[in-house]
Amino acid sequence: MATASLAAIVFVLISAVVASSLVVAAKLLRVRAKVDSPLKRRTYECGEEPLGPTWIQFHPRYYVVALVFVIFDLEAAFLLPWSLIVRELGMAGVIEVAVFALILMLGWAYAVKKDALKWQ
Amino acid sequence: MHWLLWSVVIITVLMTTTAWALWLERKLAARMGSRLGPTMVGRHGLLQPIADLLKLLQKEDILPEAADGALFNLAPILTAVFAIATVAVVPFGEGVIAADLDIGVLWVLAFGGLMVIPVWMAGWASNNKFALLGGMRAVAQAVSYEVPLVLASMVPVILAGSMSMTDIVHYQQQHSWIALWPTLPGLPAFLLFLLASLAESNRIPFDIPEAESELVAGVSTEYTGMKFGLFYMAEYIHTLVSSAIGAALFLGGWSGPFAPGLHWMLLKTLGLFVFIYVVRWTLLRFRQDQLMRLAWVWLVPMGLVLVFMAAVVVVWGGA
Amino acid sequence: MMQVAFGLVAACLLLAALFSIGSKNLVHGVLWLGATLAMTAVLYLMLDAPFLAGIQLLLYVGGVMTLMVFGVMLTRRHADLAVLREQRRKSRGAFVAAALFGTLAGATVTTPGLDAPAAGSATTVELGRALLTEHLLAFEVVSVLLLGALIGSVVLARKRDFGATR
Amino acid sequence: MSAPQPQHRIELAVHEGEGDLMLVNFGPQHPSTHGVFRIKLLLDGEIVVKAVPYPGFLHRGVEKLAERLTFTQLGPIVDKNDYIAPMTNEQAIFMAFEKLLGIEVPRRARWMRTLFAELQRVASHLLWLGTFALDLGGALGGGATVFLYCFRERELVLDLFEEVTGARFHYNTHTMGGNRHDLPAGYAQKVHATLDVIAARLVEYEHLTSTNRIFDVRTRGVGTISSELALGLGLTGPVLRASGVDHDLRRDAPYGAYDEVPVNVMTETSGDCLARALVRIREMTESIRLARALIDGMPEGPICGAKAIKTPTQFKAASGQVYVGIETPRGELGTYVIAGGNERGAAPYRLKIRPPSYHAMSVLPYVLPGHMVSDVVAILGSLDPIMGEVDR
Repeated sequence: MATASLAAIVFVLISAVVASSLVVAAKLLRVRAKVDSPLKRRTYECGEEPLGPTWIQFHPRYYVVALVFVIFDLEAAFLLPWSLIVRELGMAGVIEVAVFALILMLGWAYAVKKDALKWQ
Repeated sequence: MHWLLWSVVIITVLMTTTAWALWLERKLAARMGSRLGPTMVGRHGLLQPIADLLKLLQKEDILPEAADGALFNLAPILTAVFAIATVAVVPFGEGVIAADLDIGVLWVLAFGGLMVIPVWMAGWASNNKFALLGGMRAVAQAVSYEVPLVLASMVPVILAGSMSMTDIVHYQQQHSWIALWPTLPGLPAFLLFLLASLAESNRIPFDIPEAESELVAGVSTEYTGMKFGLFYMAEYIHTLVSSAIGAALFLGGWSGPFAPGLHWMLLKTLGLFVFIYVVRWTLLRFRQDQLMRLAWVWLVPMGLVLVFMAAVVVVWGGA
Repeated sequence: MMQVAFGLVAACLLLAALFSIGSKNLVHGVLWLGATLAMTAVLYLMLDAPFLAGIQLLLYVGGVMTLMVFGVMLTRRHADLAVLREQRRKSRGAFVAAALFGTLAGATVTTPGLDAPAAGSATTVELGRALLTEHLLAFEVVSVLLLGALIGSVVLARKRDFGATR
Repeated sequence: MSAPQPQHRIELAVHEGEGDLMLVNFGPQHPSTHGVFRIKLLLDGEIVVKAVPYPGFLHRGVEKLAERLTFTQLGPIVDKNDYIAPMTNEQAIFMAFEKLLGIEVPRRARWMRTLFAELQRVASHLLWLGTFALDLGGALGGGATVFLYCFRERELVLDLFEEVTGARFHYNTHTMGGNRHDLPAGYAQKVHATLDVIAARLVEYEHLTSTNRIFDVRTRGVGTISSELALGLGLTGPVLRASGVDHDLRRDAPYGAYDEVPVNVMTETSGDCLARALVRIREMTESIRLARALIDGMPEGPICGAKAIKTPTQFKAASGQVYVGIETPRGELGTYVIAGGNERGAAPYRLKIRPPSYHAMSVLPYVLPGHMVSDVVAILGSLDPIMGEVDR
């Protein structure tokens, strides 16, 4: 295991320790309320009783955006290895990747034309 | 073991800088709105961040009865962890780096993308309609701007031929700062990066997940005390780290004349940070559909064009 | 030292996977799956495949998780899942999982050369080289696959009425 | 999104758990309801399917109170109705009482009242611009900057009022038959100096808002009110004029000094939030022009046409009823009084106030459906409602 990988894992661990220590410190230092009221723990909905459930079935348009995102993210993941060796592969590589991207952009054009990403 | 030392130093410096960056922003915003900002705690209100921290630590911690307790408590911690962890691969000087991963840029992008999970988690776990709407908005917005952000960051990667941020700074030392190229793909890529980072860190004009005039406080509506504080802190850390990444990828990192590299890096980071906050206190905010449209219809193809421009420049320039 | 660390991470991974299956709360299940995927990324990092770890975080934990989260939001019951309590479904699921595991394990054992780790940090560059020369056709076919997925999702979006009023 | 049409009936019952729509209380305790106001929103994702407004959280029973108080006591009470434009409130109620009692108002008093009304319009529209920017841009962003700028200039107008009345908010300067306080020496220069500052900065605000791309995309085509809908629901003021109806009581039924100082009425045709914003911003410029003309041509003479108030029951009217409508910053503020309240006739038998904001809010169920949550805030803000006036 290389030092950099180890360092990265340790760094994440340290940041976790820092973040949780703040919560722990808050637990230790907090001033308890003299009067406890169940109203405090009521869900906030502008001072009214909450109307109906919150965890409802959402509109599929959110899902479609996530789907399109994953597709483009995948595209980016495929472009990343190429981006390191652009010099080495030269123009041929650029064209190969351009074909890849162009095919995908056909789908993008279709989506834009059909207003699938318009959200309304 | 010097990397361990740097890790601790970088995290400490990051946390303290965040606290006083907050003070800086408040002063800046106050000046822009013809106010004074914090003045009471310490000289020029300089101790205000400490007072804020102490106040937040003492606040009562309220768990809403309808909330999903475990996720509700976990979300702010995870948000802060992801915000801090991003900085691991950012070089602040020659060798001043916590983890010199050769996939630095990818690490940054991955952790930036991860931020939305705890934010959504907080929105869902609060079992509050405003919070949930805020969480859904946050995810939809972040995923839309993730793609342009990846594409914009790919431009320096292609030019330098490496994903290591140290290598990218070295490349800029040998050539010139990428943001200083007035032509394609330098400056436009920098602007695209800035725009997408603004959206990723939920800053105005893209702060619709919080949108306090619409969603009260978005995902943090039900949060109190230090847990709210962690969201607040993570937001500023994220902005600060985005500024640092922008400085390293496009503004030549620690390179600069006369002063030591560390100073230059901090100066550039703070410069970008101040820019982001001047934008914040100047502009109004977009609506969600306009935001999504901007990302998908304009920024994604623009990013792709810039990536291929960079590739062509590299191939023809033979640099 | 490495052995202990690996054991720890692997144990976390397994536990997260178990919680992911066992959770009756759909959202918790998805988030445990996210933890599983993140643990896999840690394993990749420990195996000195940082590119793979980054992609795992970017695509799976960031992307696929988002997709699944929004997928959960498409259901009406985020917080309690009655389906899991049916014994028949459980046994069928166990059978499919066992078959898949068997196939994968068999392939892993019989494929030669898997135990030799690739050479250090050059992997990303090598990956790109292989992708754009040796496996160029596969690379381009992937774009067609992605195109299909994209058009499919747009059609899906069109089909479910996107009108403002209902 | 098709333009909403006026409907004669609107289904007001909201059933819980309607499919997968989310039912949200938007208010009363919400940052953007301009006071306390509740809208029940039925949301499909972020899109409003149905909106039901519930006013009344700030109801103080002013109209009932008026039946117990005498004519002279009511001035300071109505100050608190539209707490953003108290001057015009006082003006409205005393104009109605004067008409009922047959009291002549001297010319100088009419000019002074008109001057105050126009200055009040500038102050009120400035506050509207600030809060509207707050709705669009948030208290933690550009909106707050515009808000603070607008407040800075509004303070200057309040300084002018303080100079005359000694109060910054609830002036109680109108009285039966005229004004209570005369203009101090050198007031004209002060008014001009203040208006110079505001006029110069209005240009800035136009840049901050109407020439700003984000302001444009957030308001253009949002919350379109057709002229039929506006007329059908009794909208008045800038909201009506933004929908292309050229109606302004200052010109169409002149009172005060408006017959001598004619008003240019500002209209727009599109009826969306942008049109309402533009109408208000132009009205500020017009009000500045009017205020300058009024202070320059201010006639000499007495400032009150009736005996000074000594006792609460000094003014009596045994019978009769009057309606007086004036153009406040928000539209037609009507006051309807029936005389003969208590046995001696010193109080109104019935007082009905017709607040422009209340009628403006009635447009919400027609306009909100089809818009997004962000637009709800923008539309509500663009109607410039004052809850004290809506609920009375």
